[in-house]
Order: sequence, then C-alpha cells, then structure tokens
Amino acid sequence: MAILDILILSILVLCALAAVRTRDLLGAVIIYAAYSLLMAIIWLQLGAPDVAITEAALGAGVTTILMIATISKTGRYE
Amino acid sequence: MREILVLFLLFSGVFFFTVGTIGLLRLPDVFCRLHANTKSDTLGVGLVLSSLLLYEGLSSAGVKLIFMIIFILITNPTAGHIVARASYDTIVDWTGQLARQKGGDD
Amino acid sequence: MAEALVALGQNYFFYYALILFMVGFYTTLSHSNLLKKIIGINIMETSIFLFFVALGYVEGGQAPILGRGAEGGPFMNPLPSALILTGIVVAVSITAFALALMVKLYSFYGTLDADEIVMLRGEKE
Amino acid sequence: MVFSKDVLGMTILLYIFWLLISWSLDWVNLLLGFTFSLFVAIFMAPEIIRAEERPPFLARGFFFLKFVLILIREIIKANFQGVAIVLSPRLRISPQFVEVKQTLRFPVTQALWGNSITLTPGTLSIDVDDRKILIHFLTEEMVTQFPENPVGKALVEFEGRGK
Amino acid sequence: MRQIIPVLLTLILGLALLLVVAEMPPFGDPDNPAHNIVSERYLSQGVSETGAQNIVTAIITDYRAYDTLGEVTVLFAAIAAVLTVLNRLRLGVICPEDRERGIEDEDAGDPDSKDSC
Amino acid sequence: MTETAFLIAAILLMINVIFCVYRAAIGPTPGDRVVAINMITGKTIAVMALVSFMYHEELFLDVAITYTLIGYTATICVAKYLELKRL
Amino acid sequence: MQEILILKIVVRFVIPFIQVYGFYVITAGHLSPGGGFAGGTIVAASMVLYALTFDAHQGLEKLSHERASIFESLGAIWYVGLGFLGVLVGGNFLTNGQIGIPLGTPGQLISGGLIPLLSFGIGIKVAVTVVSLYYSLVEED
Repeated sequence: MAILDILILSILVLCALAAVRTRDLLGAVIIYAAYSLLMAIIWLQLGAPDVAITEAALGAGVTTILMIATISKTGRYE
Repeated sequence: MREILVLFLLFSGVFFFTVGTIGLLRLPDVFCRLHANTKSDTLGVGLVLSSLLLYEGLSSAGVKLIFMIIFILITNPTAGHIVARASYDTIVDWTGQLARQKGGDD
Repeated sequence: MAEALVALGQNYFFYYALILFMVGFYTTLSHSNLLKKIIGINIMETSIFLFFVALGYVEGGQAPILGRGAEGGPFMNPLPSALILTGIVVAVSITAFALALMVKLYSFYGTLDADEIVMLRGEKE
Repeated sequence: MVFSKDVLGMTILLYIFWLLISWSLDWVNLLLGFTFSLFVAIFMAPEIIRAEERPPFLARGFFFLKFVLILIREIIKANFQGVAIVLSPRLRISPQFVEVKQTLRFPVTQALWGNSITLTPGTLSIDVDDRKILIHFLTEEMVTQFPENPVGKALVEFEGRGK
Repeated sequence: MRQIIPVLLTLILGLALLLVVAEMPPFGDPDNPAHNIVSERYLSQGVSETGAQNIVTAIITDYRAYDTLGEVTVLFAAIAAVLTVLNRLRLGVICPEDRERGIEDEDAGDPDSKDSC
Repeated sequence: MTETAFLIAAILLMINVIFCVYRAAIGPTPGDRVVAINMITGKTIAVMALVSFMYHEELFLDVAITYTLIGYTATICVAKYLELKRL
Repeated sequence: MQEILILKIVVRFVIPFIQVYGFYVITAGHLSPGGGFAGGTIVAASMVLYALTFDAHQGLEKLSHERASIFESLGAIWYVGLGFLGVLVGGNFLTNGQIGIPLGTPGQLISGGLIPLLSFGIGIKVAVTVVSLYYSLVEED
C-alpha cells in the first residue's frame, strides 16, 4: 500500500508544481481541480472517508467553480 | 473460475484505460483526444466496476456499483459532447478552415 | 544519517506535506497574481490537513465507523478527521471571501497584479 | 402545486434509488425516503422530463433493452477500433466534420442518439438539434459506414411509429 | 533581489520544518502520542454515550458541538462579508454620501438605492 | 490474492494519471486540459472503488458515487466559460 | 449554452438523484461517512449545476436571495434551538445523551438522539450558504 501512497503523493506534488507554473489562469484552476481529485484518494488511504466525501463535493464542485467565476469577472491571463 | 473472470475483466479495463491515455498523448487535436477519452474511459470504468460487481455479488455495495455504472454511462459522453462543442465554437474563429469544410459538406 | 533515512522511509507522508507546504509558500510569496496567491494558500491549507490526518493514521486500522460486523481491529484516530472537517469548510469560506475581494479590486483598479496595484496606490497618494 | 403523472413517476424512481442506496427496510427509512423523494420531485417539478418529451419507456421496454444491448456491443467494438488506431505506429486518421440529418422526434431520444454517437466507433457528436447533427469523424470510411449504424436503427424502433 | 527573497524565506522555513518533521514519531504506530486517552475514550465509549456509529459525526455534533457552532458562525460571517463587499445587499443602508449623490444626479439609474436611502 | 491484483491495477491506473497530468500541464488549449481532467476523474473513480475493496470497507464507495454524480460539474463550468465568456 | 439539448436533458434527469443522494448523506451521517457538511455541499453542487446549465437568473428564481437568507437563518436557529433544549431540561448547552434523550439502538436510522436533527440543520445551512456564495459571485451588477 505504501507504493500507492508514494505514487499518489508524487503526482500531487507534480500537480501542485504544474498548477503554479502555468501562465494561463484557467489552466491553473483546472489543474487545481485535478489536485483535489487526487487528494480525495489520499483521504481514503488514510481512513478518513468523511473528509474524503467533503473534499470530493467541495473540490470537484464548488471551489473550482468559484475560481472560474472570478476568472470570468476578471482577466484570464496573468 | 470466478476469480479468473474477475481478473480478466479488471485488467482488460486497465488495458483500455491505458489505450485511452496513449491516445490522449499521441492524437493531434482536441476532437481526436475526445474520441479516446469518451470511449475508452466509459468502457474502462464499466469493466473495472463490473469486475468488482462480479467479485462482490449482489449486496448493498453491488447495488452502489450498478448505480455508478449507470451514471457513468449517462454523464461521461455528455461531458465529452459539451467540451467538443465549446472547442468547436472557439476553434472556428482562428482557422476558418473548419467552417469552410462544414459548408462544403452541407 | 541512517536514522534519518529510516525516518524518511517511514514518515513519507510528513515529508510530502512539508514539500507541498513549501510549494504553496513559495507560490504565495513569489507570484504577484492574486489568483495564484490564492491557489498557493489553498495548497498550503491542504498540506496542513494532510499532516494532521496522517497523524491519526494507525497501521492496519479501520475507518472510525463502528458496529459493522468485523469488530476488534484497531481504528483510525477520529479526532484529526473531525477537526479537519471543520477546517475544510472554513478554508472554503476564506477562499470565497478572498475571491469576492479580488472581484472588487479588479473593478476598482482594473488589474489583478499585486505589484501594479501597489504602484497605482502610490500614484494616487 | 404540480401533481402530474411525471412527478409521480420521478418520485417512484427516486424512491427506488433511495431504497437501494440505503439498503434497509426500517419503517423510518421508508417514510423518510418517501418524504425526501416527494419533496425533491415537487421542488424540481418544472424541470422533470415530461411525458410528451419521451417515448413510453415502460410500454416499449423491450426495445429499450435491445437498444442498450446493441449500444454496449458498439462500445466494445469502438474500443477495439480505438486500440487499432492508437497503437498502430502511424496514425491513419483523417478527421473531418460532417452534418447528417436525423429524424427522431422526441428530445429524449435525440439526446440518447447524441450520446450513443459519442460512444460508437469513430464518431463524436458536436451539435445536436431537431433536424441535423454535426459529427466529427475520425477516419474516412466511417463516414460511409455511418448510415448503417445499428444503434440509430434500434432507436427508431424504440421510438415507434405510432401517434 | 526580488527573486531571491522568496527562495531564501522558503528555504529557511523548509529547514525549520525539516528539523521538526525529522523528530516525528514513526508513521502509523499505534503507540504514538497522538493516540492518547481522548481518542481512546471516544472510540470505546462513543457509541454508548451518543448512539452514533460514525465516531467522526459523534465528535463534531456531540462532543465538540461548540466547534461546529463556531463553524456555522464562520459560514455566516463569510456570506455576510461577501454580500457586503460585492454590494449584493439591497437593504436600507443609511449613508449620507449616497443620499447627497442621489439628490445631485437626477438619473442615478438605481431607483432601489434612492428609495432605500 | 485478488487484493494484490486490485493493488496492482490501482498502481497501473495511477501511472496512467501521471501522463494525464502531463497533458493537462502542457495542453495548448483549455479543451485539452479539460479532456485530461475528465480522464483523471474516470481513473479516480475506478481507483476509489478498488481501494474500497482492497480494505474491505464498502462504505468508501459513497465517495466514489459522489464523484460519479458531480464530477463533471467543473467540466460543464469550463465549457460554458469557453463558449460564453461568462457564467 | 442555451440550446445544448443533450446537456439539458441529462441534467434535468440527474439533478433529482444528486439531491436525493445529498439528503441521504445528511440523514445517514451517523451510520455512514457523511453528515451535515458533506451532504450540504452535495445539495449545493446540484443547485450550482442547475444554475450552470440553465441560467443564473433562472436559478435565482428557484432560490432567491430572500428565500436563501430565510433558510440560512432557519438552519442556524434550528441548531442553536436544539442546543437550548439541553438548557431547558437543566443540562448544559448542546448536550445530547446526558439530559435523557433516548439514544436508540446504534445502527438504526433513529439513533444518536439529537445528532440526525443537528446534522439536518448544518446541512441546510451549508447548502444554502454555498449556493448563495456562487450566486453572489456570478450575478451581474
């Protein structure tokens, strides 16, 4: 199981770096959505299904959409 | 016997997932990538979940798996469709070639 | 040195939380775009949550939902999960408020770059 | 309030969903599930799919089942085709957009048809309306093969020619 | 200089955190100091004291219900702050500048705000 | 033994996810990124189901159902923004 | 976005299921993972999906600001009122089992005393708040 943990955590770090390095803000927000998708698997691995289900609903549904709403009100590029 | 079938379904699902990923990397533009996405992902999730369904049998978890398969079948092509549509509307602007093609075949 | 390596093999969750925290911190400091700063803050928050929940992990434990037939095994520590559950909702509230402030700032200054905003304010004064 | 047949049908569907998800026959569960199903159905009443938008699913259930089975067969075929295209060393694709006519009457069957086009080999629906569908084809031969798509025939059969 | 300071700060912070993390007890050990008497009490007595199987829910709505009350307050504060910042509240706000401006420009364009002030 | 197979399948799927993240990071248009995220969602659902059977915790399936129901909300949001430039 | 037939049909079909599932997560929070926060956000996500597919003003008709503020206050008052139940009987604020509320058999839907009711209040509060956040960010000036 430790291999799966390490793999997912490495992908998380990759996602974080990619989200930070992307110049297109819309792209950064989309990659951040993938970040919170993968985070939910980590919560399951750590045995916290309550946190996982909340993160699932918030990360996939709410935080991303609020950020895209802000982008639509402001500019898309840095 | 049942175990072998479970493993077969599971790894064929993983195989189709992998094919979808390779398609995502190799194919040239958004629409071709969407082909890989919708088809291989739907079948991949369906196969993995049905292998788990076969492993579990018809219990409360099995019912949940069935619902997941149904919702994936409904929602995954829809997501692909709207992404294709949005990309089509934005792409026509800067090449113009696609618009001509559309008019020519009409 | 050997002890540190053994700890690295065992405590990988904590080290990854550390790396994520540093990534978020560096983003918040170095990028001048406000949305990037918010993403950085979110990554920092997530790393703290990861650290907390990883503290409550028990090897071979079950999720803290009792009374499901298979009794007796060790259970995860429910306390960090309960604390983090509140923390996640508070984090979303903070994010929403920050985004609202961003919309207002954009309508006032016409930009989302923190440096430019500071410059514009300097001109006004 | 709206107490039409559609709301009732949706309530029954939602109730079945609740019962199967919660997996218990406690009387409180039965009562609570019915309350929530009815509440949600009434709350979403203007958006529930009405009877004139869909063919009768119950009366033509056999044809619907046939459609689903054909669809699954087509999905598997589509994936093998995708394997052949993606894993071949040179990508032999010639993407193009083609508009095709469609004759389905109900919005629900049109939506099903659009989604099945997305899932069947080499095609991707881009725009669907009452008369025509804009499709993205992956290769040339699929354009010629498209009119014999068995899923479309199954859908026409499912719709029936009554009324 | 502007590029160096964030890197420097991050490295200093990382070093400090590394010193902390290196001293952490082993991950997943049941004898960790984190698994103290409180969580044992929750796990052993939780079901009989609250009647809920899910201990996490038992904690957030029974043992630490004050915590949740504070969280509800935070949500309330967040939505109030967002509505105030974005001017979405059409309440009768008494503000002298607005009233003066409303009298000065005849076509303020927003009849609601004129009525409210 | 079947659990080991589940673990291997989950690891293979996560290796796939790496390439999807690569596509999401370099994708020239936002459409490419969204396609990659869609594929990550599908793989995540499969991995969650596998994890829940690996640990014999069928309650973990609730999380996977949540993803199947609302996982495509972000996709719709991005598509709408690309098409209309507003929400 | 207004004339996407497939999306509209699919969303009209799926949203009731999301809401029923959200209510299930809220009410079964003491038996399975979930509870007030998770279920509330799922219901909120369904309403956000509705507002995305149709339009923001059509979503506002379903849940206007006035109605949202009423529901929000109701959720908070429900929570605090259940807390004062303990004070009325003579216990502490926000107590559950100590004041003699029957706890029921663990594992049944009716168990845990006040916990399902408290979760319900939190769920309503969280759902309405998140939807209001979305509307207030999206709404045009």
